[in-house]
Amino acid sequence: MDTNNIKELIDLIDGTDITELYFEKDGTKIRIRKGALSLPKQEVSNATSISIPDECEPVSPDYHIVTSPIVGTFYAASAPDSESFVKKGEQVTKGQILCVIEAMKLMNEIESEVDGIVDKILVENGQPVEYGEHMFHIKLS
Amino acid sequence: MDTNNIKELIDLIDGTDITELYFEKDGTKIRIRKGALSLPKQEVSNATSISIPDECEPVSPDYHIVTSPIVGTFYAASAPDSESFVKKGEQVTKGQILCVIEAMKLMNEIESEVDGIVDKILVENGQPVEYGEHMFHIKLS
Amino acid sequence: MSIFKKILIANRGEIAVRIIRACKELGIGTVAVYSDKEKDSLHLRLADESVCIGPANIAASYLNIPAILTAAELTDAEAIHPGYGFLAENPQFADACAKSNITFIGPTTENILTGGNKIKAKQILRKKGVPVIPGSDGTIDDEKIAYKIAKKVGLPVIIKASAGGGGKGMRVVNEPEELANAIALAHHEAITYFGDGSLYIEKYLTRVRHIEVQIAADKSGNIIHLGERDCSIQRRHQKLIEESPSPIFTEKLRKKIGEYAIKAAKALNYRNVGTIEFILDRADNIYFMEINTRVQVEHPVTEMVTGIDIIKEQIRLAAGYNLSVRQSNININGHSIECRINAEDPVTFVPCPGKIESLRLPGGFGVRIDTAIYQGYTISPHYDSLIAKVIVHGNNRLEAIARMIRALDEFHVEGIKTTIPFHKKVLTNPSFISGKFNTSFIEELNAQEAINGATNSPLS
Amino acid sequence: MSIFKKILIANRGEIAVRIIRACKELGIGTVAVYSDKEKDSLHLRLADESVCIGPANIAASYLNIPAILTAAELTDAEAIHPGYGFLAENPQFADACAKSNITFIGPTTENILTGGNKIKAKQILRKKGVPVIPGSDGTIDDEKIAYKIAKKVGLPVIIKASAGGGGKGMRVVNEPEELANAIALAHHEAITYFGDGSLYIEKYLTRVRHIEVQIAADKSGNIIHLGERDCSIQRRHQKLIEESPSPIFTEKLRKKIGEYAIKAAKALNYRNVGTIEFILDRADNIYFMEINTRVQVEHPVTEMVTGIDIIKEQIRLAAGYNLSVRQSNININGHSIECRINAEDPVTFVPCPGKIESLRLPGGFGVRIDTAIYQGYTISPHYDSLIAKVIVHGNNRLEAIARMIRALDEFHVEGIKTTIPFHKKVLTNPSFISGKFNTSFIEELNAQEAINGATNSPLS
Repeated sequence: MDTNNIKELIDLIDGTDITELYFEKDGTKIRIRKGALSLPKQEVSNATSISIPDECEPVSPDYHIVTSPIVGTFYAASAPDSESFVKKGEQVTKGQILCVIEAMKLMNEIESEVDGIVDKILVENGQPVEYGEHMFHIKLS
Repeated sequence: MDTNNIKELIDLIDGTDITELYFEKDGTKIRIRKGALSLPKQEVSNATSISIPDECEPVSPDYHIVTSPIVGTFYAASAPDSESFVKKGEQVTKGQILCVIEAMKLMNEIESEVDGIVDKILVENGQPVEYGEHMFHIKLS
Repeated sequence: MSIFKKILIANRGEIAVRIIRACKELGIGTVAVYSDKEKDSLHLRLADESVCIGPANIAASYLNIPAILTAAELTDAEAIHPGYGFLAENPQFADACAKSNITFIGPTTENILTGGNKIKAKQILRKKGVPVIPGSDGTIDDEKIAYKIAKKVGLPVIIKASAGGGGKGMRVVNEPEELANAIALAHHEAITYFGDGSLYIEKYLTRVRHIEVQIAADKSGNIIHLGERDCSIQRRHQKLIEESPSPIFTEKLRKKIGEYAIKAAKALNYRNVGTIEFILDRADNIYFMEINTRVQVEHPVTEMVTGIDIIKEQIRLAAGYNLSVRQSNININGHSIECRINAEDPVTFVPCPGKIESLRLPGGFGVRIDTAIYQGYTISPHYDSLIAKVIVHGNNRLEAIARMIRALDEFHVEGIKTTIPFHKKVLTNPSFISGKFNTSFIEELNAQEAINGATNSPLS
Repeated sequence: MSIFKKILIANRGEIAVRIIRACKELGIGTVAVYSDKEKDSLHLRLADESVCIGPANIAASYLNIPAILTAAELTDAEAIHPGYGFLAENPQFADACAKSNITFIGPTTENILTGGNKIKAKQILRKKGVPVIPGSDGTIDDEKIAYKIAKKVGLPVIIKASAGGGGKGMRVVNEPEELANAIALAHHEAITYFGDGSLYIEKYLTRVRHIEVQIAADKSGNIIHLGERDCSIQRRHQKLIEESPSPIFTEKLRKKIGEYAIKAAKALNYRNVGTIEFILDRADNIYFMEINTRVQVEHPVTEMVTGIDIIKEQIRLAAGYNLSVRQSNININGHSIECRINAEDPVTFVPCPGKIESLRLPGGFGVRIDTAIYQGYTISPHYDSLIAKVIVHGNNRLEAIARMIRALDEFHVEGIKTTIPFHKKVLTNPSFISGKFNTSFIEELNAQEAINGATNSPLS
């Protein structure tokens, strides 16, 4: 029995409603299962994807997510009439200030840990941020 | 046995409501299962066998199960010193008395609904039986 | 005399669980009975033993007297608690228990018979000086008498079946010309549903309050009452929210209704626990309505304000003990409210059985849950749609209302629809909060919503 | 003066849920805080708003004062309830709240400082005539003084850290020659754990009862006590079962300990709710032990017998209201017991976090559950192992015990080990039932079982 035989077997059960096939011969054992594993508390469904928790959004490895290290208020600029530290599409370098988070009247400067391009700014100026809240997506360069 | 034989088997059960087929010959073993299986309160596991509820014991279609139609006390014989109505291995015919169930001082004779051989007696003389409790397995003849 | 060693509970759902709990606390063994599709029911899991008594069809299981008595005999149960519904008010069952030397946990067969014959009960109590609703003193044998009575008491009147209950065999008459037809229809229904066509006629009192009094009586003739319950929040004669004490009761009114209840129990030579139902009209007149010869769904609100475990007391009384408390020791502490949570659509009230996919019950101070559901349980379409009773206690009525709202906010259930949103709507209604409402409350609330437009309703 | 519009709850688990419930019933908005691995926690789901304040490490989240104050400011919370543990008895936190114009729901910073300095508290109360455990009147600055005191009060003695708690920095001395070494060790531990090496010495009282008194005080100087709690069932200084009233208390003893508690609160100029802990020796002598300047885990047993919602009262007091009840209106009704159910092995007490695969909580009359768990929830190894408090109320102690046993029988949990079997063993023990036990009960029970052989134990 080789992979061709296995392919044959797969073709064979594909399209039928067979969910499992087990075959053993001369020390060769084959088990083929199909479809839906039912997850607890759910009706039988075709869904087989892993549920993704809120905190890990699907960002590709080429991106770096900047999260808030503290609870506070997000400021995009150093003063109300100043320009933003960074803008969307802008190139940033490691150590460059991205924003300020105010907590307990203290201004905490948040620096970039990577070199890259600001792909998304997820928080608006003056908005409160929680610990771990996503603030920037930076496309690694 | 080769994949052609297996194809034959699959064609055979596909479209029927058979959910499992197991075949063993000369060291060749084949198991085919069909249909989605949901397992309550269990993590996703490799187990795909169907859990069998208590009330439906695995009796092949060749067998008939005699259940108690009422709550009462099971008597295998008509009187303490009499012989049992039926014994294991005995041939019974439709309408033949298998046992008596006493409820409210009334003796309810339980007749066989089939012709066959008494394969198992699941209740002992004088034992209480619930509604639906399995009392006899009769091998159809 | 000693308490029972083992009791069979001839019921299911929350009341079976309630009774098993009382038995366990008294050190009494318990036998659950169930139908063959109920292997997952909670009452089986909590009882010491269980017996399958028949198929899901209730006539063949929970109403199957021989099967239940046989189960009791096979398990050596000394007594049977019938709960409410099913065989609880069936005199044949009480009699059959006695013949099998099994104690029926409830009143005497005579009490059940009188309770079931509403004409007789009214006649007895009227003679003893308990005010009854004006109407016929007995069955209405001919139409002319009905006309005479209707004229005397004034329209509207209601035609009722003597053996009736649950809204069947009842007809309201607003105009004299409707009377003949109403009698004919009610007679037909009464025969169909109860096998007894006897009818009586009463003045139809609307916008009244439904007030009932919990009583308990021992074999030595001691009778106590445990205060009133206000059950005026009803939908089509089905109670939805009950409370104790009544928000509009004065001490004077409480004393008066309590005296009537005790007088009624005495007149009927009542034993064990029961409930005397009254109507309170807008002029604070009290009228006897009927007697319920069983424990009631809403008994917990009385337990919460008196501290008395009515089921334990009921079991002790059935075992021959005298009452454990005297009237003078009964105090009403704070306020209690019960919401009956049904597996029903909160707008249409259509039953909605199914699997409970997710469940978090309310808890914390002053919250009591009586239920037989759990996460993963499938509610059967074969039985009543009551899935849980949420009962709260507070130092006063406003605290109890706030507590009930927070408890219902916490009650998380997925997989079925429930009446929880409906209850929240009632609890936050100004008329409900003020305590000034009557038996037409729900009807008028729904009518008001229909006028406001269904789309504005938070429930639609 | 008005009640707060919004409160931030700087805690998690059952106490956060408890506080949210009280807020909801008072119409107060709630802000939950949580660490980043707690998205499924019940307190988030029940609160109106929630803020993630840091990672699972408690120093960076639940002990993170700037993060918590910032969360309060961002959500416009007017007050913070610290619950118990975490920042509840941290004077810096109480101060920081005041500086941020946020009300700290608890006593004054001065009260917290005195409560944390056990030597100072003892000195103050001794002067005011509250009996304290015989021992040093202040820190033991040299070994010779320790010898003198040990000789005077008699061995055994206990060396304690002034800033101590939780069994740390404590050493029992049975023989004079052990004293020097014990002082050195305790000093080292006190510096390590509390950053303060101050020690004091006390007579070590064994086979005593741990009795505490709940107090409440308003800004106008009114002080009440809500009776005693008996917390003698402890394992390694951790309370496992608490009850109110104490099974061995007479009215006379209750009056006496209540007077001491009020005297103590007055001497300390106490505000808000708190607990005065006492030791009752075998001759019924009462000694002050320490003051807890927060709400306690076992507060529900007092709520059950007095009907007073301690958390609501605490919030009202913090908002500037006077006490809602007078001493003369406080009655102790019936008996209440609390069992702390931990996610631990019932024999070894090793914590056992994990996913709750299946859960059915107890319910019915007289049963209260304070918990933050639900079916499907995963208990985190980062926090306390307390998963639920089962609290019962009965008309008397025996009814309460029977009710607790039936409640624990009903408590069904799969996926984790719990201490439920251990509690059942205690509740059915004749010494426990008789009420005649002391703080050595669990130790002696375990020793007895070791003698009987572990294989005979129903728990092994």
